[in-house]
Amino acid sequence: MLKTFPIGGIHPPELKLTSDSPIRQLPVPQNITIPITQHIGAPATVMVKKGDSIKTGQLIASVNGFVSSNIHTSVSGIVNKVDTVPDTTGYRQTAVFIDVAGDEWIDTIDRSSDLKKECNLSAEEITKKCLDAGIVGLGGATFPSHVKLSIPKGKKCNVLIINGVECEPYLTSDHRLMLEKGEEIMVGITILMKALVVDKAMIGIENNKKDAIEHLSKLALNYKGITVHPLTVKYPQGAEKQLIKALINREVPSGHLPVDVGAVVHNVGTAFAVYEAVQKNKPLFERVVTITGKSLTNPGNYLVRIGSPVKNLIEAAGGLPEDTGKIINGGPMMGKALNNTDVPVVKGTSGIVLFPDSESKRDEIKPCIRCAKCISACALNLEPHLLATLSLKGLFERAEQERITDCMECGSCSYTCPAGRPLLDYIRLGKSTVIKMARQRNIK
Amino acid sequence: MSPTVIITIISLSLLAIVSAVILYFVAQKFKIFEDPRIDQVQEILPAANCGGCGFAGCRNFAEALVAAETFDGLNCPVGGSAVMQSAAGILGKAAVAVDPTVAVLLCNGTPDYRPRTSVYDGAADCRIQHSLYIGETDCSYGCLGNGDCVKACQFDAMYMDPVTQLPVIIDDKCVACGACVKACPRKLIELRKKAKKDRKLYVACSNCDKGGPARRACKVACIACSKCVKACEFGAIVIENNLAYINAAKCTFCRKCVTECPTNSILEFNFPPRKPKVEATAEAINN
Amino acid sequence: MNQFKNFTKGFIKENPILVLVLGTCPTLATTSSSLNGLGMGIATTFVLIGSNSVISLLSNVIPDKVRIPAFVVIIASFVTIVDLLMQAYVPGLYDKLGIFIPLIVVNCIVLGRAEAYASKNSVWSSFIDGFGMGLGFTMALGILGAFREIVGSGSIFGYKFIPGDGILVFILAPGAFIALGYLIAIVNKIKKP
Amino acid sequence: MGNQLNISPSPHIHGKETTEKLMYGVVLALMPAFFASVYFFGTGAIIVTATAVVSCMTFEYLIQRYILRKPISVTDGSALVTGLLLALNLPSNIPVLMIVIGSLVAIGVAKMTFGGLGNNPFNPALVGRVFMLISFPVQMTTWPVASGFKTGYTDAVTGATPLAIIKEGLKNGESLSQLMEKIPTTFSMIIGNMGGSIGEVSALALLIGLIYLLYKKIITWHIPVSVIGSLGAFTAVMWIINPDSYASPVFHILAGGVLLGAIFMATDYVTSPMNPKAMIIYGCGIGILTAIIRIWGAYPEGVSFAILIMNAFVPLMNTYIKPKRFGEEVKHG
Repeated sequence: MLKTFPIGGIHPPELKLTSDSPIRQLPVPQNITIPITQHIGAPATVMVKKGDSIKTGQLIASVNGFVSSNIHTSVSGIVNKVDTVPDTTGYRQTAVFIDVAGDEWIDTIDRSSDLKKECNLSAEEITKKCLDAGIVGLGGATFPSHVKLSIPKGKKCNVLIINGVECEPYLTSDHRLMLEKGEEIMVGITILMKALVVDKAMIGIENNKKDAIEHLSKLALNYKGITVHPLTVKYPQGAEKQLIKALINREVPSGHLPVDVGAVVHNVGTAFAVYEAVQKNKPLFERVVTITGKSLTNPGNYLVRIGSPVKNLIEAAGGLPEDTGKIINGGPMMGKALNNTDVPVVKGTSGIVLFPDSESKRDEIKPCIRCAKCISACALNLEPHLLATLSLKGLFERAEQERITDCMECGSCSYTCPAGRPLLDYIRLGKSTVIKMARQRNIK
Repeated sequence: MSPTVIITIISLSLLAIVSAVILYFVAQKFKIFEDPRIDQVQEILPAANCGGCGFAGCRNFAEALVAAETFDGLNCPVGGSAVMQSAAGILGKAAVAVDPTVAVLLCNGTPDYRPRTSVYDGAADCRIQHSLYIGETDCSYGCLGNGDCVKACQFDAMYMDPVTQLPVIIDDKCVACGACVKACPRKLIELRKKAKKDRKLYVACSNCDKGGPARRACKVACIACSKCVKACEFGAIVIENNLAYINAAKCTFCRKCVTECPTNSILEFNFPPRKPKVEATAEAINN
Repeated sequence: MNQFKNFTKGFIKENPILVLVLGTCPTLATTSSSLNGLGMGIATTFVLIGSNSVISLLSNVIPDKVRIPAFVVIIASFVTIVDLLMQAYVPGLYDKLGIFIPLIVVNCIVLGRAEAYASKNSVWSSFIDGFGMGLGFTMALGILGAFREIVGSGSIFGYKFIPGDGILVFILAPGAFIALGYLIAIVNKIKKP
Repeated sequence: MGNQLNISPSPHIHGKETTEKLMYGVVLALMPAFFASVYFFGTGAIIVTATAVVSCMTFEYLIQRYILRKPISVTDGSALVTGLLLALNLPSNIPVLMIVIGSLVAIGVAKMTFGGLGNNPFNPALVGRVFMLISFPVQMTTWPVASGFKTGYTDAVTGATPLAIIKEGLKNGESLSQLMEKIPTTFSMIIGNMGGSIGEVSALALLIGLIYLLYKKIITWHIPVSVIGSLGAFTAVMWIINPDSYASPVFHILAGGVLLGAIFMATDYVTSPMNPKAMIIYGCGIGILTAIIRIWGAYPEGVSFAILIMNAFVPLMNTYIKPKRFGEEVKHG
């Protein structure tokens, strides 16, 4: 019996078109734009100015507060300007524009491909390295990893959970990473275990990636404390709280962090980035991105320098198909639709999914028939239909009582609604309003 | 008289006395004093319960009026000065004159001026679209056109124009309650002082981007070129955050800024048509 | 106010049953046939006229604090008159209406008009108001009763014109609710198109 | 770029389920019961069903088109389901005009008055059925006897339903063991060879429908199981106390509209609670009310009333009975 989380969940079509295509390097583009907010938390402070010449891996923006992250350049060249650029939402935010010249890396980076297993650093040193390297959660949430590694006083973590679930349809970047960089991930996990002072790590992988499960299980035999756990295929298993429930059957109380039940979750991508940062001194400036879509001629997984425009990625995958109706940054369940292809790839970009026009329009909205399918789909056992109605009618106090803030916006309710109602749209609206209200209350 | 009648009279009288005593004590015990003027004031309020005064409803506003020392900061935008005067009469306080205002839309981005660059397909709600992305055009400040303001208007004073895809405010019906101002996630609606003959003159743009991006996104965007500031003899125009703003208190409706604006982002309403002759002379002088 | 308007307002614009929705208990209970409905309506009209006139006559004499008990006493007198009169002259109808005749005392229409209108207006206006309201009430009850009788038992004023049983439920209380609901809906539609 | 991209909030994919598919799924699940009724009651069943379905859909169209002036959604299948369920709850020889009146009440009064699909507090088909039961008590309670396929309509041989036989018999002081000889055997009750409404007789056909609904995930098990379970448990207790005056639970479950009600009427989306806990309470309420009406009430049959009464409590249940949220209780372990 495979493990999974007990409540809710849906089974969207998997459509992992690119699970067999090996990771390729995307050529370094001519111009690159690196936004200074690529993570949750305060924007980094820009450290360079126009005309500075920089080398690949050099720090260009540094942390600004505890929950923040360093940003490094992914190319070498000259800073063209520091200006605003439309981000994935179209709103302008500060970014560093770089004219690329060559590809000269800073000296401290170990560019060899040898596996380096030993790590003699202390927990604090590892955390410091993660902070310096600007590592954030690469599953998509982009929460700065050093914050997760710093366990608050009085709390104890006893298990590290590694998220190799990749429950979003289409995306395969973690899958490929697990297959090709398994050893490195394992070393990364031991480093993370050391940093958290735990002796147990569990890797959760959905059962649709049998080769990755097999590969990592074999490798895990050589590493003490690491176990691989196949999981039933079910969305949203990649969500932190659901994964913890599935693997160790602990329920993170609402409004609390996983560490409150003694668990810390990291993505496999993060584990790999930690390996590179700690063992090879390489800051996080490139990541694996899946570029996929039914009409693309050459979908695949690419190692992309942060800041490369999305259009380069699409070019590499065979060019923008004629019938493209929607370009999604991330997976189809939680990703954001892009309104142009000039936006840069950032640390949180796990994939770019192209939808043909015929699949990109929503269905007509019909009246709710109270079928309760949204309730049975909700992995948090909320009542999406009620939350959506409450925020549509502006009854935010009531929505707060119904725990609208627990919603993790996984989209299962909208996906499953037979009447095609935009439940999540309204829940998101209500959630942000309620959070705003709560913040104002706290100020008072 | 028959004994039945006598017994009836006696028992009913006793009953009446007992009830009277009970009623007396109940009335003493549960007496609630409420200023009778609250009712009187509430009577004259418009009973729209729109919240334009900043209170939850007309009753609350009436309570506030009765409790207030002076009428400073208290105004019923729906009833206007007439209502405030009579409320002042009831309470024996002096009414503070508040200029009547009317809502104006600070965006003129019709599809002609502001080309669409994407198609929004989510729930028809400005707040949702605003939090999702910049909207169907490249202007991240302009009207999204889903009509949250129209939905918020209780007085049927707004409607969506299907051609311009912008809300239209019907001045005669607008009571300046401010519901639309609160509803707009992009703060595109302003309550401006009502002028004589319902004249209106304002910068119909809210784009705070620099000139270049603003102009690229929308042909009638304010590009903060300062021409209007120079043209204005009364110092009524200031530029802040890459955006010109006409101070209604200082504006004399001379309309010089309108002709000066290179992007036609200053709009005028309810003015008599310009005399072509004057324009011709002006041009002649310029030439 | 124009007395004609005052008189006709009870028909549609302020119809006590269909717009103000007052006195629904006797309405639902007594309209199982058109005759019952009309009888009840006329009885209530009589009480309304009488109580409205007397209350407006005495409105200056009655102290404000005890006005409700005073109104009830006046209304009760008229109801007793009606009660006795009907018992004497239309015993058949009286038996059918039963408890609902004495219950006119607590009918909200009567007290409502006394409180809202008669205590503030002249005797003549109150008389007109009571008459108009009463007629409106009678009309609504008559229509409701006629509808329920036609559909429920296939007859009108006791004259059977459709053989066999009707839709029985309209004679029963649920049918009264359904019919009243739709009647109110129609009046709302007429009032504001 | 030439073409404009579509933008919408996530999720960007949508499941295959639609309102229509769910409704037609219910229709498909009702087909075995319909065919069984055609087999047992002949053309009568076809005429009743056709009349109810056509008039329900026509009324829905007319009301949407001319009174509500809303977009017309007759094709979404909800009126079809209402018509079909109404028909399956009627005897096979009822006059056509009465079916039309029942359909008007079901669609016009019980559904459209409240705002159409999704807003009606009571199950439309049941409102129509109960309306007819109260209005035309004679026609609604003369049940043709099931006797293989026949072509006659109004001249069918009529007889009482098993429940009515028991009710009458007990009233007349006969003992239950005597009465049991008059009613059909358990086997013929499962097959459907007995008097009753056209859709309620064949337990087998209804169970096939249930399996289909559960397989297609159109409904969950909670309501049918709790209705049947609580009815069975309640009547079992009574039966054990006094087998001479209370019929066995198996008889109660198979007789009358329990299965039809539990599988198709009580599970109607719009009028049933939305979370499993409330569903079970709702189902038990229906089961126990049915038993109470049958044993002590005036009507031999009680499922329709029980469902309608519980329908009235659904908004209350939806408000006060909440599913246990994820992470509601602090657990360590």
